[in-house]
Amino acid sequence: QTEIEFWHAMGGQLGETVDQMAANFNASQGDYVITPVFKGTYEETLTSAIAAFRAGEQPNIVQVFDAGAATVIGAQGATVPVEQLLSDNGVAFDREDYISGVRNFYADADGQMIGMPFNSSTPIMYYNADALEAAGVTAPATWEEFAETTAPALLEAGYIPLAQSHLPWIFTENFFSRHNLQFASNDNGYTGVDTEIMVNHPAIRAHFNALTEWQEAGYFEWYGTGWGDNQDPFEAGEVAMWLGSSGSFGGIADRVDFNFSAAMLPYWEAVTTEPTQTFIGGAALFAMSGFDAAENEATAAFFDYLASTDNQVFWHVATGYVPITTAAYEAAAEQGHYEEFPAAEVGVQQLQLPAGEFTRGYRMGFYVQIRDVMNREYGRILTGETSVEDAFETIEAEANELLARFAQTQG
Amino acid sequence: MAQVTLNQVRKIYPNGAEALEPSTFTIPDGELTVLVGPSGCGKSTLLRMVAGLEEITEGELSIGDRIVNDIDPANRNIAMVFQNYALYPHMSVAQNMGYGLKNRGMDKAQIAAKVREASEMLHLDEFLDRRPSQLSGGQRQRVAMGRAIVRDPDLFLFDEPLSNLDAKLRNQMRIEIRALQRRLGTTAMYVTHDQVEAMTMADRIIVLNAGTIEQIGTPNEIYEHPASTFVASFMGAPPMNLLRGDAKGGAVTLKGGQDVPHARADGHDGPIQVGIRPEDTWPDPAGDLAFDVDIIEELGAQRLLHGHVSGQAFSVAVPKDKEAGTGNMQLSVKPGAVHLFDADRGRRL
Amino acid sequence: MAQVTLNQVRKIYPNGAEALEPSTFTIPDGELTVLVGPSGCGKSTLLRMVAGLEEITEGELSIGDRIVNDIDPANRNIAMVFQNYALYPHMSVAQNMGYGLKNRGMDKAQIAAKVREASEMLHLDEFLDRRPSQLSGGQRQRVAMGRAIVRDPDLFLFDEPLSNLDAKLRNQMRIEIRALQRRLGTTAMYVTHDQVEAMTMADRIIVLNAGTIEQIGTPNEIYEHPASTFVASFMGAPPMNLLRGDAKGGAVTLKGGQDVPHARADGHDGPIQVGIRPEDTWPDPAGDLAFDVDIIEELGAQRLLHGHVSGQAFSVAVPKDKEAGTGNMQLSVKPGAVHLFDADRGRRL
Amino acid sequence: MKRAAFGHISFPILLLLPQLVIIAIFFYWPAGYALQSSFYLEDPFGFGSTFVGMDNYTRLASSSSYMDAAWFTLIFTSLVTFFALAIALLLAVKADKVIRGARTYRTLLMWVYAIAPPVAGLIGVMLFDQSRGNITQLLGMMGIEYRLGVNYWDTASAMITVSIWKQIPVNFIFFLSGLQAIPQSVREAAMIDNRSGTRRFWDITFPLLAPTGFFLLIINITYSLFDTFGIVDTIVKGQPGNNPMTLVYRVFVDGFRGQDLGGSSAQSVVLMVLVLILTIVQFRFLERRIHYT
Amino acid sequence: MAEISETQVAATAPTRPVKRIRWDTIGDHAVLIAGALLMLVPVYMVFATSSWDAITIHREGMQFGFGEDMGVNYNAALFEYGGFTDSVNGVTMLANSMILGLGFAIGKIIVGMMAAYAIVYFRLRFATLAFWMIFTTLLLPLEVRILPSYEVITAMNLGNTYTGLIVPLIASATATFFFRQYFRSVPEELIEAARIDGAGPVKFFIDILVPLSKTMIAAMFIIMFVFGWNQYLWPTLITTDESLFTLVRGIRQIIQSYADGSETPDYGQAAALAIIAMTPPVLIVVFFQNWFVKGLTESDK
Ligand SMILES: Nc1ncnc2c1ncn2[C@@H]1O[C@H](COP(=O)(O)OP(=O)(O)OP(=O)(O)O)[C@@H](O)[C@H]1O
Ligand SMILES: Nc1ncnc2c1ncn2[C@@H]1O[C@H](COP(=O)(O)OP(=O)(O)OP(=O)(O)O)[C@@H](O)[C@H]1O
Ligand SMILES: O=P(O)(O)OC[C@H](O)CO
Ligand SMILES: [Mg+2]
Ligand SMILES: [Mg+2]
Repeated sequence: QTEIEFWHAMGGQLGETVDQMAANFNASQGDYVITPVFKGTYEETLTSAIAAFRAGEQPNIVQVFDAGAATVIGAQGATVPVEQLLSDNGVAFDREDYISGVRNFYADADGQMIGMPFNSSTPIMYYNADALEAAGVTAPATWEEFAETTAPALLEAGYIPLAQSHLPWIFTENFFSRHNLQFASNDNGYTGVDTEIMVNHPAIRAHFNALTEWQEAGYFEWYGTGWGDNQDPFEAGEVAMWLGSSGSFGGIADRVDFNFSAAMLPYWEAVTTEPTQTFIGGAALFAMSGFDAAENEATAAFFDYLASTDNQVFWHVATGYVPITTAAYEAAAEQGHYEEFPAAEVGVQQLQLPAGEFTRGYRMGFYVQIRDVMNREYGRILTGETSVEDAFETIEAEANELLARFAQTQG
Repeated sequence: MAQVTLNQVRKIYPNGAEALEPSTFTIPDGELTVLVGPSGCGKSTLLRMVAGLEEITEGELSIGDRIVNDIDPANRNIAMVFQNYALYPHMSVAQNMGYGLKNRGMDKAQIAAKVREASEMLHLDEFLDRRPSQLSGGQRQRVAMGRAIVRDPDLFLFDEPLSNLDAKLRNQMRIEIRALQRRLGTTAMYVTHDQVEAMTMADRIIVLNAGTIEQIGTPNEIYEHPASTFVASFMGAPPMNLLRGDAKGGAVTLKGGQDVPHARADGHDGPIQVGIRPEDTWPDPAGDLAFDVDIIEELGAQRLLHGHVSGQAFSVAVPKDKEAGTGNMQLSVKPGAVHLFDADRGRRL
Repeated sequence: MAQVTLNQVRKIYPNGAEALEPSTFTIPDGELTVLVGPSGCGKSTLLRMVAGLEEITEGELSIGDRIVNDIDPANRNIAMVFQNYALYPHMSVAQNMGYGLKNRGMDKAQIAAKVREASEMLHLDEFLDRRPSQLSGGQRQRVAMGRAIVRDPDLFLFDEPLSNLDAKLRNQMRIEIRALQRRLGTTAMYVTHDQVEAMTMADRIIVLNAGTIEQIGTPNEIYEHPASTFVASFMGAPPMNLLRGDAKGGAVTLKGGQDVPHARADGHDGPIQVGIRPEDTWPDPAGDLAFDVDIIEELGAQRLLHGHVSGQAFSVAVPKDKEAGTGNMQLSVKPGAVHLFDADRGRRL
Repeated sequence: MKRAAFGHISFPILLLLPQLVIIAIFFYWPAGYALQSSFYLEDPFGFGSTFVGMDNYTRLASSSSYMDAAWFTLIFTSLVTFFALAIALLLAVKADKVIRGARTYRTLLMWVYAIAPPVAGLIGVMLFDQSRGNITQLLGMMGIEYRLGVNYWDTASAMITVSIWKQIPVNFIFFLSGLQAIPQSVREAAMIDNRSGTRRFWDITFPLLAPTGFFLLIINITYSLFDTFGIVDTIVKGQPGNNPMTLVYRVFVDGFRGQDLGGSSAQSVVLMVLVLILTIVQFRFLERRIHYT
Repeated sequence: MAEISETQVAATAPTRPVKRIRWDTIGDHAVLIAGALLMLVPVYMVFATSSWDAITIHREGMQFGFGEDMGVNYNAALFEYGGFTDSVNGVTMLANSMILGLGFAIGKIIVGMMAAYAIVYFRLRFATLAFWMIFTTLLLPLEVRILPSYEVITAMNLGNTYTGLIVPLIASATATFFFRQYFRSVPEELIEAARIDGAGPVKFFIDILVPLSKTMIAAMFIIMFVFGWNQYLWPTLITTDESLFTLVRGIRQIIQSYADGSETPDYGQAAALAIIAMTPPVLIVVFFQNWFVKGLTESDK
C-alpha cells in the first residue's frame, strides 16, 4: 500500500466532508491510503507546505487558494502539473470535461492544468425574495437597473438594498472578468512574470464612483473588510441583496428564516452588452514534486477519484461549492438538486457563460498583498478618506511595485 | 496626653503560642518605661501591638484617650526603632531618616536640618549618602534610631535600639536619648537587655516573664524590692544569691544550718527563700556567715568570688583593690539587704 | 593547626571606603580571640574576610598552613554566627541548625542528636519546628548560634552573637560557649561590644579603631596597660578618666594646677595625658586630689560620682554602700594605677 | 552579580549551556537567516533569489502605509503597556492587601489568563461585532455608533481593549508574586512612617517592586509589539484593509501570509533593531534606578 | 504591682468597641470586585454561550442566559472522535495540550533558572555577554522566525515529536530574565550563610534558592503552562499526526469558518471546548495558590 498525505485548509463541516471523501477513497480500493491533514487557514496551509517543501517534508497534495496560485504555479518544479501527472499515470483526462470557467484558472498559458480545481466558487448575488416581492421588484441583471429601479424600491420598502463581501474579489477581479476587461498585461499575467496590473480602468473607477453615490443615497452599505460582517445584515433581513460566494449557499440556507434565492452578478450595460463568465474562487489541489512514481500514482488515483461524477455531486451537494465537471453538473441537475435549491445552480451557470479573452483567470505574484492594498484603499474610499481616482492610482502603483518585486524573486 | 493603657490585652499567635497573657497597666504620659525580661518573653510583641503592627487578640489598648485597637499604625503618631532595623533598602541614610518627616509635609530645608542634627548626635554624618547595605551593623542600628528621633511623635517605641553598639557609644546614646525624651516630654517604651540602660534611663521598669508581668516599678523599687525571685535574680549582674531556708518564729535558718543575719520573717513559718545581692555582703573576719570560696573571676573594676554558703552556691562581689583568695572566710551582710521570698511561688514576703 | 594569619591584609570597599588598613597578626591555634572596637571600625569586615565572604583587597590570609585568599568559604571549614543572623527563612529551626551537618553528609540520626543537644544548651528545644519568622529576636540569634556550634569546624567566627539576649541568658551562654570552645580546642574569633564578655572569654583581645589595630593582648594587658588613650577609654565602663597635664622632670601636673600622685613621667617633659580609672580612686579625706562632685548616678551595685578635677571632667565609682554627696571632696588614688600617654597621638608612655 | 558570588568557571558554563544552545539554534540561526534574507528577494520555494542590497529597507522608509503602521504601533504599544500594567498593579496591590477573600480574588483574576488566544480573540470580536456584539449594542443604547472594521479608531479601540484585557492576568500574577517578596518588616516601618497608603505605595512598595516592574515593563512592551498579532489578526479577521495594524502584524501579513520573505525579513530586522535600541535604553536608564537588595 | 493592676482591671472590664466600618477596606474590595467582573464576565459569557446551538449564537452573538444544548455540546466536545483517523477527541487533545503545557513550563523554568543562576551567582567574566545574548531573544517572537525554526526541527528529524513541539518554544529569555530579576533581590546574607554551612553551588541552588523562589516559580509556571497549553501556530506547522493535535487546534478548526461565513461554525461546541481548555490551567492556578503565601523572605521584629 502506498501512503500519501494531503494538507488542506478546510475547517469545520467542510473538513469533515473532506475527511469523509478521503475515507471513502481509502475504502474504495486497496492500493493507496491517503491521510488528509488540516493545516489551518489557506495562508497557513500554503506557508506550511512551502516550509515543508524547503525542508524536504512536503505533502503529496496541498490545497492552494486563488490568491496564492501565482506563487505555486510560478515555482516550476515545486509541483507536478495535474494534467501531466494524470496522463503519466494512465488516467484518462480531457480538459473539455471541465466546466469552462473552472478549466483555465489553475492552468498555464497553453491551457495545461497545473492545479486540480477542488472547492470552486464564484461570486453571485443572493437576494431576499420576500424583500424583493415586498418592494415589487425582481433581481436586477444590470447595475443600471439596480440604480434606477431596484434600489429605490427596496429602500422605500425599508431595506438596505445592497451589500457585498470581498471588494477585491467581487468588485475588482470579477468586475474585470464579468465585463471581459483586461486585468493585467501579459494576458492577465499568464504569459510572463514582468506583468503589470491594469486595474486603474475607467470602467471600474466609474463603478466605485457609483458605489460611493449609492452609499450616500442609502442604496449600498459597506460593513468593513470582514466577509461575515457584510453577510450578517443580509441574513438578519436588513440588507435585501448581498454579493457573496456561491459556496456560501449552505450556510445561508441553515440560518435565514426568509425565502432567498440567487442571481448572477450584475454588469454594467454601459460597459458591455455581452457580459462574460466570472473567475472561480476557492482553491485547487496541487501535487507536489519530489515523490517516487508509486506515490505520484496514488496522488493521480485520488485526483481521478475526486473528479468522478459521483464524488463531484456529493461534494457540490454537501458543501455548496460548484461541481467542476459538466457531467457532475448534469448529474446534480438530474437528481433534482436545482429544483429544490435553484440558488445552488446560479454559480455553475455563471461559470458556463460565454468566455472572453480575459476571463481565463489572472496570474499575479504577491497577490495576497495586492489584495491587502485594494482592501485598504477601498476602505478609505468608502469611509471618505480618499477619492476614487487617488485610490486607484495608489493601488496601481503599489501593485505594480509588488509585481516587479515578485518578478525579481523569479529571476 | 499620650499615656498608653492596656486593659486585659492578650496576644495569641496564629500557631497558638500565647505571647502575652491578659495584662493591664498604664504607661504614664511623658515617662520613659523600660521593658525587660528574658528572650522570648513577649517584649517585642507588646511593643508591636502598641504600634499596631500585631493584632490584639483580646482586650483594649488606648493611646491617650483613644482606643486604638482598630487604628492604623500610621494614625497612631508613633515612632519606632525595630529590633532588626527595618531600614528602607533603596533609600540613603538621609532619606531613611527624613522619610517620616517628608510625609508630614515638612519642607526640605527643615528636614535636612533635622536629619543633620540627628545624624550628628548619632555620629552618622559621614554616611548620609550611603545605602543601608553599605553600613556596619551598628551604623544601621543608629540609622534606625535616627529615623525615630527626628520625628516628633506622641510615643516612642524602642526595641533594643542600642544592642549593637559598643559600650562607649551606647553610653553616649543612652544619655542623649534620655535627654531628648525629657526635653520633648514624649512618652516612650524602651526594650533593653542592658541593666545599666534599664536602671539609668527608666522612669519605670516593667519586668516581663513568659508573657506575664512580674513587676512594675521605679528602677529603685525593682532593684531594692524585687517582687519575686524571678525579678530578684533577673535584675542585677551578677544576680542576687538565692538560698533555701526555713523560717521559724521570725528567725531564718538556711537549709545547710546557718542563721541569716538581719532577717525577720514573722508569720511565715516554714520553707522560705533568702536573697542577698553579691554586693551587699563582703569578706569580714567579724562577719556572721561562713563562706567557702571556690574560684575568683576578674571583671576589671571588680572581682567576683564564687563559692558556697551552707552548701548552696553563693557569689560575692568585691572591689578589685580588696585582696581576696580562695578558701573559707566570714562574710558580713548589709543590714536591710536581705530579701525574703516564699518557697514555692517565689513571691516577696 | 587552625591558626589564622593575616599578612598585610587590607580591605577597601568598592565605594572607596577603607574598612581595614593593611594589618598583620596571628590568631593562635585553639585560642579565643575577641575583637572589640567602636561601631563601624571594621570588625565584621575582618571576620567576613576570614570567612571568605568578602574579597581581600590586598595581602594574604592563611588558615592553618593554607593561604585561603582564593578558597571558597565552603571549603574553609568554618562556622559563623552572622550579626544579622542570616537564617534560612524557609527552614525550621531544626533544619536551619542541621543544614551545615547535612551538607557534610552526616546521617540523619546523628544530626538530630546534635541539633537536640545544641538546642537544649540554647533553650530552643520547644521551637525546633518553628520557622524563623515565628521567633523573637533573641531566639533567632540563638538559632544562628546553634547553627554554628553543632558543627565541628576548624574555626569559629562569632559576630556579636549574644547582643540580643538578656544578661542572665547571656551569662549562661558565654560560659557554655567558652567551655565548648575549650573542650573542642577550636580556634575562635569573637566580636562583642560587651566588656564583660570580652574580659571573661578572651584569651586575647584585639582592639580595632577605624580600620587599624590599636592593641593586641590578653584581657589583663589591655585593661591594665592600655597601649593608647583610645584603648584606655574604650575598655572599661565607666571609661577611664583622661586629664590633660604637663610633665616636668618626671613629675606630672594637671592643666588646672594639681599634682598627680604616684605619677612619674621621666624623660617626657611637656604636655601629657593622665589616665585614672574611676574605680582606682576613692573619696578619702586624706586624699591628694581635690574633686568637685556635680551629680550622682545610681547603677544598682555601684554609684557614679560625676564632677571635675582641676576643672576637667572626672568620674569616680563607689560601692553603693559607701555614702556620698555632691560638693567638694578629696580623692585617694591607687598607687600604680595612673596611666600616662603622650599628648597628641595618645600612645602610652 | 552577588557580592558573595561563587568563583567556579565550568559549572556556570554548564548551567548556561542548555539555554545558549537552544537560543543559538532556534534564535540566532533564524535571526541570522532573517538578516541575510532581508538583503534578497527570494522565491518562497527557494528556487530563485536576487540580491537587492538595501532595497527592502529603503522601500519601507518610503512606504506611507508602513509609517502609518509604525505610528499606530507606537500609540498601541504605549496604551496597552500602560493600562495593562497599571490596572494589574492596582489589582495586585489590592489583592495583596485584603485578608478576607484574598484567595478567591486571586483565583478569579488569574483565571482569564487560561483562555486560549483564539478564543480570547473570538470573544473580543463577538463582543465588539458590528451586528451582534454585546458591547456594540450597549454602546448603541448609549447613543454611540460603534463600527468595528469600518471605523479606524473603533477597530483600534477594540484591539487595545482586548490586548489589555488579555495581558492583565499575566501582570497581575507577576506583580502579586513580586509583592509577596517584599520584606514584611520594611512595609511595617513604612506603615509607621506614613499615614497615606498611596504615598507608602509609591515611596516604598513601588521601588522595592521595581525589579519585577522592570521585567514586566519589558515583557509588556514586547507583548504589545509582538504577541498581540493574534488579537489584531482575529479582530481584522485576517484582512487588515483600512484598519489599523501593528508592525509585527505586517511582518506576519507580508511574510507568513504573503510569502514576501525578503520584505518581511527586512521588517523583522527593523523591528529587532528598534526593540534592541529601546531595551538598551531601558537598561541603561531605568535599571540603574532599580534597587535589587 | 501586678496585683494592683488586677484590682484596677476589675473596675473596667474591657468592652471591645463595635468594629468600625473600614472604608478603605470596602474600597479595596470594590476595586477587586470590579476587576474580577471585568475579567470574568466575558468568561461567564463563554460558559453561557456553550449551552446554545450554533445558529442562535451566530444570529445573536454571545449569550447571558443558559440554553438547552449544554449536554450535547460538551458531550461532542469531549467524547466525539474527530479528525480523519478518528484518533482524537476532546480527551486526547486535552492530554496533548497537557504534555505541551507541562513540558514547556517545566523545561522553560529549569533552563531559565539555571541560566539566571549562572548569571547572578557566579563571578563569570562573560556573564554580561551571556545575559545580553540571552536577553536579545526577547525581541523576536517565534511567529517571526517560525519558518527557519521549522527547517531546523525537520533537519533534526523532530517533526511530529513532543521534543520538536516543545524545545523551540523554550528559546526565549522570559524566564531567564525574570529569575535574574528575582535572584538579584534575594538577600545576600543567605548565600553567605549557606556557603559557610558548606553548601556548594548545587546545594545552594537546590536547598536554598529554589525553595525561596517558590512564589516566583509558581507565577512563572502558571504563565508558561498556559502559554504552552495555548500554542497554536507552531504545533499546526510542525505536526501532521492527528494524535498530536491539541485542544486549541481543535478550537481553531471549529471556528475557522467564522470569518468567511460560508457555513456556520459550531460555536456552541467551540465554546464548550474553550471552557474545557480553560479548566486545567485554572486548576493549575488554584493548585499553585498555596505557593503564593506570604512571608518567605519576611523577617519582622
Ligand atoms: N558594602 C560596603 N560598602 C561600603 N562600605 C562598607 C560596606 N560595608 C561596610 N562598610 C563600611 O566599612 C566600615 C566597617 O564596617 P564593619 O561592618 O566591618 O564594621 P563593624 O566593626 O562590624 O561595626 P558594627 O559594630 O557597627 O557592626 C564601616 O564604616 C562601614 O560603613
Ligand atoms: N509570628 C509568631 N508566631 C508564633 N510565635 C511567635 C511569633 N512571633 C513571636 N512568637 C513567640 O512569642 C514569644 C514572644 O516573642 P517576642 O518577640 O515578643 O519576644 P521578645 O521578648 O521580644 O524576645 P527577644 O528579647 O528575644 O527579642 C516568643 O516565644 C516567640 O517565639
Ligand atoms: O469563500 P470561498 O472559498 O468561495 O473563497 C472566496 C475567495 O476565493 C477568497 O479568495
Ligand atoms: Mg524582641
Ligand atoms: Mg559588625
